[in-house]
Parts: sequence; C-alpha cells; structure tokens
Amino acid sequence: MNPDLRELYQETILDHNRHPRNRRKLEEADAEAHGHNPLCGDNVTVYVQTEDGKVTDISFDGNGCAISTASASLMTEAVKGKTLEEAEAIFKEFQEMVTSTEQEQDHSELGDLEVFAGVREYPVRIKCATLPWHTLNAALKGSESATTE
Amino acid sequence: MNPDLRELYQETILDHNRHPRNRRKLEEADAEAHGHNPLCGDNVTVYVQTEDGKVTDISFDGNGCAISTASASLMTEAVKGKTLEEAEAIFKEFQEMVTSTEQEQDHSELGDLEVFAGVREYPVRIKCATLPWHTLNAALKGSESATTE
Amino acid sequence: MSAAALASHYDVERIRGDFPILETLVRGRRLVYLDNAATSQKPVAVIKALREYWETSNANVHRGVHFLSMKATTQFDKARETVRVFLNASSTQEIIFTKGCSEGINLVAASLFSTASPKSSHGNGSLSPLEPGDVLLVSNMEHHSNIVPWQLLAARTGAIVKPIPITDQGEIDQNAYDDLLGQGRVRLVAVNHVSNSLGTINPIKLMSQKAHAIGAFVMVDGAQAGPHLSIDVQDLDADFYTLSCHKIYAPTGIGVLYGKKTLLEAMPPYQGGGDMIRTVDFSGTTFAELPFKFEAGTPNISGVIGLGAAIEYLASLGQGESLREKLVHSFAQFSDHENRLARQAEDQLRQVSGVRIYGQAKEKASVISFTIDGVHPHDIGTFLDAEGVAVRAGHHCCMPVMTRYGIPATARASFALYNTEADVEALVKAVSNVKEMFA
Amino acid sequence: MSAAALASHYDVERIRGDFPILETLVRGRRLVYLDNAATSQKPVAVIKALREYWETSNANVHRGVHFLSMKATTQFDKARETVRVFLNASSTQEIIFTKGCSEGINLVAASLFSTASPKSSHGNGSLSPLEPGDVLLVSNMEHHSNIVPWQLLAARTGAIVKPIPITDQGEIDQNAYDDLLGQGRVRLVAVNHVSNSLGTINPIKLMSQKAHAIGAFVMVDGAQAGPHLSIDVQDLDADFYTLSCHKIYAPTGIGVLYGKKTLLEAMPPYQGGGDMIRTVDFSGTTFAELPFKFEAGTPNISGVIGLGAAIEYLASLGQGESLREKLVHSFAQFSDHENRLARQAEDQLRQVSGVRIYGQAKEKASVISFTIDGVHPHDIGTFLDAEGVAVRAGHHCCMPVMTRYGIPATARASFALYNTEADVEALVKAVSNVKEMFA
Ligand SMILES: Cc1ncc(COP(=O)(O)O)c(C=O)c1O
Ligand SMILES: Cc1ncc(COP(=O)(O)O)c(C=O)c1O
Ligand code: FES
Ligand code: FES
Repeated sequence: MNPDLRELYQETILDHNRHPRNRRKLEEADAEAHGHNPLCGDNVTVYVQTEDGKVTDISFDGNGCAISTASASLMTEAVKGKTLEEAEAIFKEFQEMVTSTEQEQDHSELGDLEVFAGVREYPVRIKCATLPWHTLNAALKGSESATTE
Repeated sequence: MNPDLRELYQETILDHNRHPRNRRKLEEADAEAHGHNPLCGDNVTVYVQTEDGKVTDISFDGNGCAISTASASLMTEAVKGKTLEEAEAIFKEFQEMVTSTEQEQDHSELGDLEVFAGVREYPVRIKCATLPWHTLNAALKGSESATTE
Repeated sequence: MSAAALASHYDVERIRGDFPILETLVRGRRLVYLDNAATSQKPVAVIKALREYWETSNANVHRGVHFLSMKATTQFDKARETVRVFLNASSTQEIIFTKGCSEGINLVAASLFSTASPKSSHGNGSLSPLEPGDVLLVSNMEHHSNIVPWQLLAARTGAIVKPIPITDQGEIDQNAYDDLLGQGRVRLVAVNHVSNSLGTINPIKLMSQKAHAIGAFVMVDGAQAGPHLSIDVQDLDADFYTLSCHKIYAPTGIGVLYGKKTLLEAMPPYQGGGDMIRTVDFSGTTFAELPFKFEAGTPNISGVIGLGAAIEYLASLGQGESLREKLVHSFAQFSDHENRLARQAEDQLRQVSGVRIYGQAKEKASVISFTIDGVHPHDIGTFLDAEGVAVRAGHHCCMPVMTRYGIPATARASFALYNTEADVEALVKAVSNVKEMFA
Repeated sequence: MSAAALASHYDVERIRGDFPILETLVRGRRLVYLDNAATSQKPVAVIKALREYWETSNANVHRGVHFLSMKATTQFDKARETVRVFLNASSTQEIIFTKGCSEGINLVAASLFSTASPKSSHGNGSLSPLEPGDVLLVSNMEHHSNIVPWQLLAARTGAIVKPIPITDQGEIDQNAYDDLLGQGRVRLVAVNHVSNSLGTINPIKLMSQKAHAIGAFVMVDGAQAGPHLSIDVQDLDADFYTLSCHKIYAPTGIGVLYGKKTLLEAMPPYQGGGDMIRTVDFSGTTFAELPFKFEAGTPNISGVIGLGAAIEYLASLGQGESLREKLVHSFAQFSDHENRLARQAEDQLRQVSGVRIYGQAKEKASVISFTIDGVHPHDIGTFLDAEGVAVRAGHHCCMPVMTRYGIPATARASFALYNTEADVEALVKAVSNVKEMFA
C-alpha cells in the first residue's frame, strides 16, 4: 500500500469508516443541524442532547466520504460527556491541526482525533474532516445549517 | 521622408487630399449613397448623374482621411464619362489591386488609380481606399447606404 | 480508411512528446491524466504560439493603425477563420467568441427570445418573447451550464423547463422526446452533443429535425464533442452550437458560440461595450455587424490566437489537402484511438468486483463514469491520485444525472488523444486495489 | 518620499529588459509603444508564469481531488487574494473574475436592479427594480462600455440615461452633477476613475459621497486607473469597481469586478452554469456563496494566474513589508515617472504648430489626446507608425467625448511604466514632421 495514502487514511479512519459509531437519528435530541459540503455535495446531520452544559448524547447521520464519516464518528466519541466549552476547544484545536501549514505541531491532546493530521496535505479534503464539526458547532449555536464555505 | 510612407502616400494621393476634385454636393444627382467606415467612423456621400448608361457627372462629400479623400477624388475623375459597366470593371480591378496578397501584378490599366497599390501593406487602411467605391456601387445599385464591413 | 489502418498511423508516443506536462511526476509516480473531460492539457504548439504572440505581436486588435495592432489583428482574424473551418460553419460572421461554453449558452438565453418585434419568425422558430407556459425542453443529462440559464430565463418569463427523460442505458428517450414536442408550445430544445457524465453521443441531427418540425430552436452544448468528434454544424443543422475551448487543447477563458446567421442577425445585442457598436450617442446608439454585435469589450485576443494554434496543431496530426480535410482525418484517428482505450478500460473495470459503470449508450465517447460499492467516489479519486492516476470525482455538474441513477456522485475517467494503454492499465490496477483499503 | 527621490530609484532601463516585445523592430525602426491605454505589454514574469502553469500545473480548479487540480486550485485561490490586496478590498468574496472590464459593468447592469424582493434597501441605495423615469447618471466622458450597458438596461426598464456634462478642460462639471443628483429618482452614477480619452482623474470619493447621500449606487470603471494608480476601494467607497487586466500587464480575457459584499449578497446571480450553483434540480436550483455565485463556468484559470503574476511583478518593483505596501510604493513610482514623461510630451507637442491637446484636467494621468489641424488622426497614426511610434487614432470608444469637442477623432499617446524620454522625443519628432507631408 502506498505510504502517502497511509498518512491520510490511517487505520483508525478506515475502521471508523467501516464501522461508524453513533450513526443514527437521536430521537430525543434537543439540538440538531444539517451540514453541507458544497465541494462534493455531501450532507451530514448532527444530533445533540445536552444537560447542565454538557453533551450527554450525540449522533450523526448522512452520506459522505471515508474522511467525513470517520470524522463524524470520532467526533461523537470525542465530545460525548464533555462540557460545551470543552467541545468548542476541541473543535478549535482540530481545525487548527488540519488547516495549519506549519509542519511541526503537537496535537497529542486531541487523542484519536490526531489521525486526521494527514488531511493537511490534501487541501480539497480538509472540508471533509471539518464538515461534522462545523455542523456540531451550528447545532450548539442554535442554527439549523452549516456549510464548509 | 520615410520610404515606407512614400509607398503609401504617393504624391498623387497627397495632392488629391490637399485639393480634392469634385468635392461638392451635386444638386442634380439622380443617384446618391452614403458610405460609412465602421473601423474609424468616417463617412462619405457619393452623388452620380447618369444618362444613357453613362456617368455624366459625379461628386462626393464627407470627412475622411487622406487615403479615402484622395480615393474619392481620383474615383470621380476615373469614372466620369464611363459606362456603368466600365465603372464597375474599374471598381473590381481596383478592389483586386488593394486586397490581393500577390506581389507581382499589373494594374497599369487603372492609370492614376494605381497609386493606391501601396495600401495593400496596411490592412486597416484598405477600407479607406475602397469606401468611396463601395459607396458609388451602392448609389448605382440603387441602395442608400454602404459600409466597408 | 479502416480502423486498423487508422490506428497503425497513430503515433501516440510522438504525440505525447508534444505535451510537456505529461512528464510530471505525481509524488514520484508517472502522471496518468484521465481528467480530460474537465480540461485538456496544452501542446507545445499552443504554449509557444502564445509566448511568441506576447513577445512579438501583442496589441489590441481592430482599428489600430500601428504595426503591432495590425499584426495582432491579422492573427486574430485568421483564428476566427480557423474556427469556422473547425465547425464547418458557412461564414465567420457565425463565429462568436465568448469566455467559455457556459457564456455561449447564457448569451443565447439572454438574447434569443428578447427581440422587440414580438412576432418575428426566423428560420425554424419564432423569436417572439417567451410567454407564460411556453416550454423549454432540456435533456436530463445536461451539464448545469445547459440547465441553469434556461431555469433563470424561465423564472424571468414564466416559461417552463421540462426535462427530456433518459433511459437506464443513458440515452435520450426518443419516444418521450417525441411526446414532449407535442405537448404545449415548445420553443427550444437544449441538449449536449456528448454527455460529460455518461459519454453518450446524442443524435443531434435527428433531434434538430424533430424540433424544427414543430418550430422549436435547438441549442447544442458541444463542450464534450469538441475534443472527440469532427463537427459539421451545417450537417447537424442545430441553430446554436457552443464549444469549451480549454477542453480542445486551447487555453481557458475562451469559448465559441456558433449561431445561424439569419438568427444572429435578428437577435438583439447581448452586452454593451466597445467593439459591438457602430455609433454611440446619448440620444441613441446603433450596433455593429456580426459577429461584433455579440462581442462587447476587448476580446480574449491571446486566447483566440491560442485556440487557432490548437486547431492547427490538431490538423497537423491528420492528412488531407485542406484544413478541413486534415481535421476530419485527425478526429477519425482520435476517436478511434480514444474509444479503443475506453472500451478496453470498461471491459477490464467491469471485471473488478463492486464496480458499476454508468452510461452504456450504443454511441458513446471515451468517458467512463463508475462507482465502487461501498466506497465514496472522492475516496476513489484520492486513492487513484496516490497512484498518479488523475480522475474526477463528484457530480460532474450533472446533478440531475446523479438523481436519475440514485447516486450522489461517480468517479470519471476521460480520455484524450495522448492517452495510452499504459494509462488504461494504471487505471484498472489502481481501481482493483481500492476495495482492499476501504472495504 | 519626494518625487525626486522616487525618480532616482526608478531604473527604467532595467524594467524595459523585463518586456521582450520592446526589442521589436518596426520595419527596421525601434518600437516606441505609446498605445498602452489600449493594452499593455506583458513582462517575462507573466509569460513565464503561464508557461510554467501549462507545463506543470494545468488542470480544472475546485472540486478536483487529484494532484494537478489541487496545485491549480491553490495557485488560482492565491491569485484572488493577490487581487484583493491590489484593490484593498476587505474580502476575497468581493473579488469576482470576469472576462474583462466591460463584462463587469454588464454584470452589474444585469443583476443590480433585478432582485425579486421589490423594496430591499442595501447599503447606500435600493435594489428595487428600475421604474420608468428612474435616472441613471453617466458621465459624458465614459467609454462605451460604461454607457451602452446602461442604455440597454434603460431600454428594458424605461429608466432614463442622463449624461453628466464635462467642462472644456475635460473635467466632470461638479455643479451640474449636484444639480442632476437633485432631479428625479437617481438610482446609479456611472463614472470612470481615469478617462481613456482625456486622461482626467475623477474625484471618485467625493462623487460617491454625493451619490450615496441621495441613495444612488456608484459604478466605477477603473480600466485606466489600474495601470496608473494604487487603488483603495474601501477609501473610494464606490459600490462597484471594475478592472481591465490586459491593461495592467496581465493577459487578455480577464477582468475583475469588485462589489461591496452586502450588495453582492443581495443581488441575484448573473449567469447560469457550473460552479455558481449549490444544487441543481429540475424542481429548483440553489446558488453558491460569493464570489462563485457570479462566476458561471470554468473560470479563465490561466488568465487569473497570469494576473496574479502581473501584480506580483508590479509589487516586486516597489519597496515595503507587505504586498500592499510594495504596490503602493510601486504605483507612486509609476505615476511619478509616467506623468513626468507625459507632461514633458505635452509641453513639447504644444509647441508644434497646428497641434491641439484635448483634456487639460488638473488631475490627469499619462494619456494625451491630440489633433493636428488639417490632418486626419488616422493619417497621423500611420505616419507615426512608419517612424516606429505606436499611438491609437480614432474615437477611443468615447464617441460622446468626440461629439462634445466637435471632432471626429483624435490621436492618442498613452504611457506605461516602461516608457522613456527617448520615447517622448521620438513622438514629438514624428509629430513635428506630420504637417510637412499632409499640409
Ligand atoms: C475607460 C475604459 N473603460 C472600459 C474599457 C473596456 O475594457 P475591456 O475592453 O477590457 O472590456 C476600456 C478599455 O478599452 C477603457 O479604457
Ligand atoms: C457538457 C458540458 N457542458 C458545459 C460545460 C461548461 O463549459 P465551461 O466550463 O467551459 O463553460 C462543460 C465543462 O465542464 C461540459 O462538460
Ligand atoms: S467528499 Fe464529500 S465530505 Fe468528503
Ligand atoms: S481612417 Fe476613416 S476612412 Fe480612412
């Protein structure tokens, strides 16, 4: 297998793409938003349940590529149980990681999410990785839809 | 004086530009037409009087460059007294002379009109030379206006 | 000439030498460029013609009395004549330069039905303004460029855009087309000559005949025909035909709109500016003759000269007496070569488990849209790219086609005159490995 | 920096070395190119950037997942940012690529007053459709490109185009402008920043303020400002500003339209095609975000990259920390240099008997329109050409200016950053000899 590709499609990403976690409609969601990636036309919906400023449950639905599917899946795992501030901080750092042009960076506190660092080298795929996050952000901010534009 | 220019602006042309012959409105004209050169916006009007298939009198009016003014002036001299067929034949040969890309040509039968041969080298000025002729042609064909387009 | 004879004359390796970019290494791998339907690569002949133009002739055209301007004008006018021959139009007055294929269609949409004289009838249809309920038929396989301008026009006028259905194979359903022509006042039929998403070659001549029989105009989007077929607008008899020149080895920013002279003459001007006028006055303005009436502003002079150089390059690969003959021979070779590769690729891709090919028209150009079960087309695209194979992934600006087949997107491999069997092998090999990673 | 200090840094001979065409011999004579207002020559930096693009990066932009497409997209997007800095716009969303200056104006004419919501008011004016009797004020010194689109719009809507008079010196009559703003419902003011026929630099900031005060939009034609002035659209505060890029050392076929974001957002799309949509369906289509909403079809990718290279070249001739600072410094040098030459030429031409100069504005760029008594401007043009001096002769797409001064045409010498005192001398010498031949 091509090593460039391995950088992008880390095993964790492929695994979450094959077996997405929390991919379902959350009937009791108290917030949801619809995300659209105009570059490819893909869509994702993110459902969130919050209590006392914490994300108590989260899920997603929709069709996208391996990157966006895995990103959504890993996102749900990363923010479940986190406070809204913590979730936002993770989003910020995640975004920084995938868009920054600096090579040497430490994003180890992102944990599993660090597998998306390779996306940096594929400008057109960055939005695949950030789409679920923009959508979550929209849901938490009370707006109905998000795009990556 | 630049020899290239002398090729174009032959002494006869300069003379007819300075002192155009038959530049006036012909009150008794039985045909007239208005000519327009869209490349520069210049206009010429040609007046003709015919009898028994012959051009008995001809004049012109309007504003144009040295080439078009001289061409109009020399044209009036060339066709006065000629039959309509002869006039048309001269027009044809004149047009052939100024548009043909062949170098070696004999147009001596055009007489004075041969001074326009140099125009060939200046594609944008060819229409200056042919404008009065197109206009005469229009007048003789009974149409009111001509353009060099 | 037989197909075998054609092929034996076709020296693809020599031709590849004319396209410097084909030597590019993609992260260490040989570039396999199969995104030709998006845009084609440029031969040295074009790159050189442009450099020479800028270094020896650059000037604004028309009306300039100086040396450079006359030089530029001569080259510019010559290129228009070259394009005329390329399309076999009867006059250069029918050749309008635009910025691209899309602009050509928008030009027609803006001008065709907006004449002031309400009932004028020209050629095969009527130029009278669209009335609410008038029908514009648009094939279901059109590129957005041949859909949206008609939707915008319909929104302005109350006309209705109706899709002409396509079959499972990806051909226009001719029975449905016949029916639609009989329903309501059909004013225009919009159809592409070759589909960029399915590869289908549509029977333009037949469809024009049918449309003209009921008094409708025909707008043909020739963007994907330009690179593959020798086009004869007089034979096709469509009213309008557009080209996207960056797809026929010329630079971006230049397109061609062909229109029948009688129609173009009757149509009002499109946009205002320099060059398209005869006289301008605050009390009233008059317009220039064809084709200038439709060309406001300084044209894309270098683009047009590059286009002329591209067509001359294509002709230089063929044999014949005249430019037209050479082009016809060139295109016979190109489509023979390209189709052979494409059919070979299709046959082999079909063997790969999970691969589905969309578009199985009997008449088909060298465009292959495909999906792999369980793998998103963009992941296919990225995977292939890592192997040096450039394909396009997405809806290809044909969302209604995607909707028709119930898919969000496809991967698309599209061939050009410089592709080789090695390119086919690289494509098939890479596709065969995709599932391994994602499934 | 003082003018003297600026001039002493300006190495015109080195700069000339960057423009290969300047070595051309015109029938054996040195080329003296003074037709820069028609189009400028291209520096090696631009020619090279384009060759490199075609040889190493050529692909269609946006949505492409492969190597070349990503490379092309990166360069394309970077060029848009470079243009943003050139105009000092606040966002790249305000930078729309067109095929030329004329198209930018036609775009605004097509979209600005055609919103469906009839009474929406944005920024300084109202987008509501034009009503019969509404007034469009167009300065009397406009290029046809900034007249005819408004006439065509007026013809469609019943609005009235009124000229803003100009003085004998060739300045906009500000008193008359004030009066006109007070008469009728003025919806838009169309004015060029720099006149291509008279050289006048108009007080755009002041005219914008006055227009905005009564709720009218301002459309500025910046075609002739681009090559001479450093432009700051935020400071000028016009609503729309267009550039003709072939006049600022970039290729033909590319223009820029700047518009205020709030306005562009409220305006409906202009043309239909690929790239400008979000979703297309026969039951309804939705449109993309800015700037794509106004960019249908494949953009002129190489043209945009050439434009980026041209601006970077211009910046490389100036000093400063940021791209913007460099550009500001460059343009200070250019206009200092060009104006010095132009004023010198004017002074000397005035000495020649029979020469008349049109356009004597206090604020004037390096454009000189002149006539010679008794000699037709085209004959002047041909005469000068024989001496290697390229000027333009004609109405310069400004017939109303010609009408205003009662002349059919002028000869025009216009300067660029690479002109020299030797060019001025050649011009003056040739003009001095014209009468000898024709008088
Ligand atoms: C003042 C002015 N406006 C508009 C234009 C038109 O520009 P373009 O021909 O690039 O559309 C020009 C150039 O000819 C000009 O000088
Ligand atoms: C079938 C078809 N029509 C129209 C277009 C649009 O051409 P352009 O982008 O050059 O305007 C394309 C190219 O993308 C196409 O493939
Ligand atoms: S390709 Fe659509 S989200 Fe990745
Ligand atoms: S320039 Fe107008 S007729 Fe010669």
